[in-house]
Amino acid sequence: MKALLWRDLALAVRAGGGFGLGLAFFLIVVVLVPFGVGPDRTILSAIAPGILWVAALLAALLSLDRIFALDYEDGALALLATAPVPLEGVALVKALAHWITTGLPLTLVAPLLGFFLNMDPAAYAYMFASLALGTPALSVIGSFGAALTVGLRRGGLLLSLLVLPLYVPTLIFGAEAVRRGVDQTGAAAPLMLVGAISLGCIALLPFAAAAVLRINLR
Amino acid sequence: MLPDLGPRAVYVLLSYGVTLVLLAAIIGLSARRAIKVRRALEEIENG
Amino acid sequence: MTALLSVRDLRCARGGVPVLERVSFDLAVGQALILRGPNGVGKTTLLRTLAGLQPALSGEVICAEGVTAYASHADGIKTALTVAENLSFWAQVHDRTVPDSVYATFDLLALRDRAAGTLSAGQKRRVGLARLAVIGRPVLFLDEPTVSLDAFSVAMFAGWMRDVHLAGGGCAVIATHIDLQIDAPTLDLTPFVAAADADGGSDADFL
Amino acid sequence: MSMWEYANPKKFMDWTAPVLPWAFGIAGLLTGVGLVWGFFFTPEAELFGATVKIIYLHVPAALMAINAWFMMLVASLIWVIRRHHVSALAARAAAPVGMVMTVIALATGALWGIPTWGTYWVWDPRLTSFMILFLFYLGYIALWEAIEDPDTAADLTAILCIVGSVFAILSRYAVRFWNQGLHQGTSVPVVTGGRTVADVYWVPLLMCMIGFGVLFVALVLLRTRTEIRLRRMRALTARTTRAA
Repeated sequence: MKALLWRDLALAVRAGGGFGLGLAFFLIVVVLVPFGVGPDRTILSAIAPGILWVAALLAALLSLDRIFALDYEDGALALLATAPVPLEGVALVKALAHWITTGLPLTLVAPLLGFFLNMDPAAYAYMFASLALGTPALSVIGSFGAALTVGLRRGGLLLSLLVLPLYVPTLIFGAEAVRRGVDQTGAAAPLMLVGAISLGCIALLPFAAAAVLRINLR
Repeated sequence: MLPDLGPRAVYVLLSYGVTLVLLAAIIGLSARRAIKVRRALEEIENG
Repeated sequence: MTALLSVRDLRCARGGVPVLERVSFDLAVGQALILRGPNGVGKTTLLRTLAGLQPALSGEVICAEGVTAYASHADGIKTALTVAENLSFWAQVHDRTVPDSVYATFDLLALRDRAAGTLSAGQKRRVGLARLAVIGRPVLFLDEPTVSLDAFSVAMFAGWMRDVHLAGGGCAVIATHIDLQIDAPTLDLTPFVAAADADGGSDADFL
Repeated sequence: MSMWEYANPKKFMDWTAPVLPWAFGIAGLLTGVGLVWGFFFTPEAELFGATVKIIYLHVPAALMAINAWFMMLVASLIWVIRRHHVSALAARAAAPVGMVMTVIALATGALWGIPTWGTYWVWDPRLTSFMILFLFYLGYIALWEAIEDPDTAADLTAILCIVGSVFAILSRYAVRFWNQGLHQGTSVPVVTGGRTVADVYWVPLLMCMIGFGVLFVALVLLRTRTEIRLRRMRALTARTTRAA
């Protein structure tokens, strides 16, 4: 399993691996928002947590269909399925690799980008905390969606349609945690809920993803 | 004969209108599709 | 000599339709079986069913746990990684190490640190076959292993199969069109093709 | 002959053939009478005026939108466990009907909201959860359409439905957490069973609810029969091409 993680991380960093892709997309979306919404600082700081969360969601979504599709096309997935490695483990490692290459960098960069959106300084800590707790769920749910659409030709579009509704609870609790953190109305509850969803997903979704992979490899 | 619906009549009528149109659409499409498929199947069976 | 692999009255399907039925054979240690038959007769379907990638409709595949490996011409070699990295990855997945002799056997010494993407089709295929040697699985299911290989490489693969794999107590079911000069029984699948109206596939419920 | 025998496609086609016209008939009768009665013969409520008449559409549609997804969940579980083709095809058949019910619930909910809450679209938790449910339906139907092999499609959509249901419930509570909401108390609280609707409105509402229910069943039976015929055509053509 470690071998698979190292291989995926190496592949992501190598040429064409698309390591910086999610991050660049996240930066662009956040920088674009003021052009759309207007430079008024009060509005921007009010919507900053939401924008950062939605941008993080979309950035995570962007790199999802690469998780299994590449290995499916060159046969590596079929070989892994017949190797002495549990497919559930493969799904979890793939989600972990996606989180390390996309979720983690987003969590680190997001508070900095809050600066562009005149985000309330008090929100930085909560932004970091909510993303740190929420991005794992994005990766695991995303790996389930990627497994569902692995065999399809135009899977990317369908992947977003399937995965975005599943992201709603994480998005709501995540953004809500930041808002409540800023106006001190108890951010503990939403933060715990975001963490709970992530833990639940990490525990259960790899089994669903593995089952789906087995069906797609038939 | 129409009951006096008061100032909000438009919303009530609109709701009934939209609902009936949507229901008619789903029923109509399902029925048309059912007939088309039945005919195609008969064609294949004794084709 | 107990059979390493025995198949009893296997029936397998492709896309909900039975393709092969009544397939039975045994493979003892050191034996290979060459599958013959026109394209589409079901060689790949049979191999994938034997490897456990898809469930059989009926019949049994009796084989020890964790001894089988499947390989098709899609050999799972990552173009961004070097040959050495590819082979060591598959070795670690099977928690083994890459013996140096493999590079010599498959004439990959010169290509060891080249990115797989820069290799020719034939060279890439040799890396795929080297992968088989690295994972050290006794029971192999090979689907057209020698496609896009030149005569020299085919002889090299046949040599490895005969002298290392089979001699070392392994067995293999190989679907191929060319003669591998291995004295192995061949099994023509044509007589086992399922009848047109054979039921058992999921379509049967609708017919 | 166990109950599961009825799930055999041929037997399903046999016993649903006579049932279908009756189902549509009863559905039409019940819904028709319920709506006419509710529309023409119930007094205006003091607080809401005429808009109270919208409940005859909104409540049944909302109820069916949720029950449709629940029925698809049960059908998916049956397919995953017992591999009955009819249940998988019934789930596929029910999705568009459920989606239409969701759209009706959304539209009537919004139209109810405009005069009552004085704004065009209010992010009320109940209405928003129907928006999310609509997205789930959309994804489910899209996945069915995207996959060639019927068995693979049935398996994948079944798993999506099961996983989706968990997230739908999660979203339901997340939305309530996110905005306390202006929605009326539930007209027919499933848990307590007590009625917050005055008697004079109750009977037509009940008729509409049952009418919508029977209409849903009728539509699902009709569409499932079509799916079975499509699958049979595919099997027949596959057999003839294979025999050739």
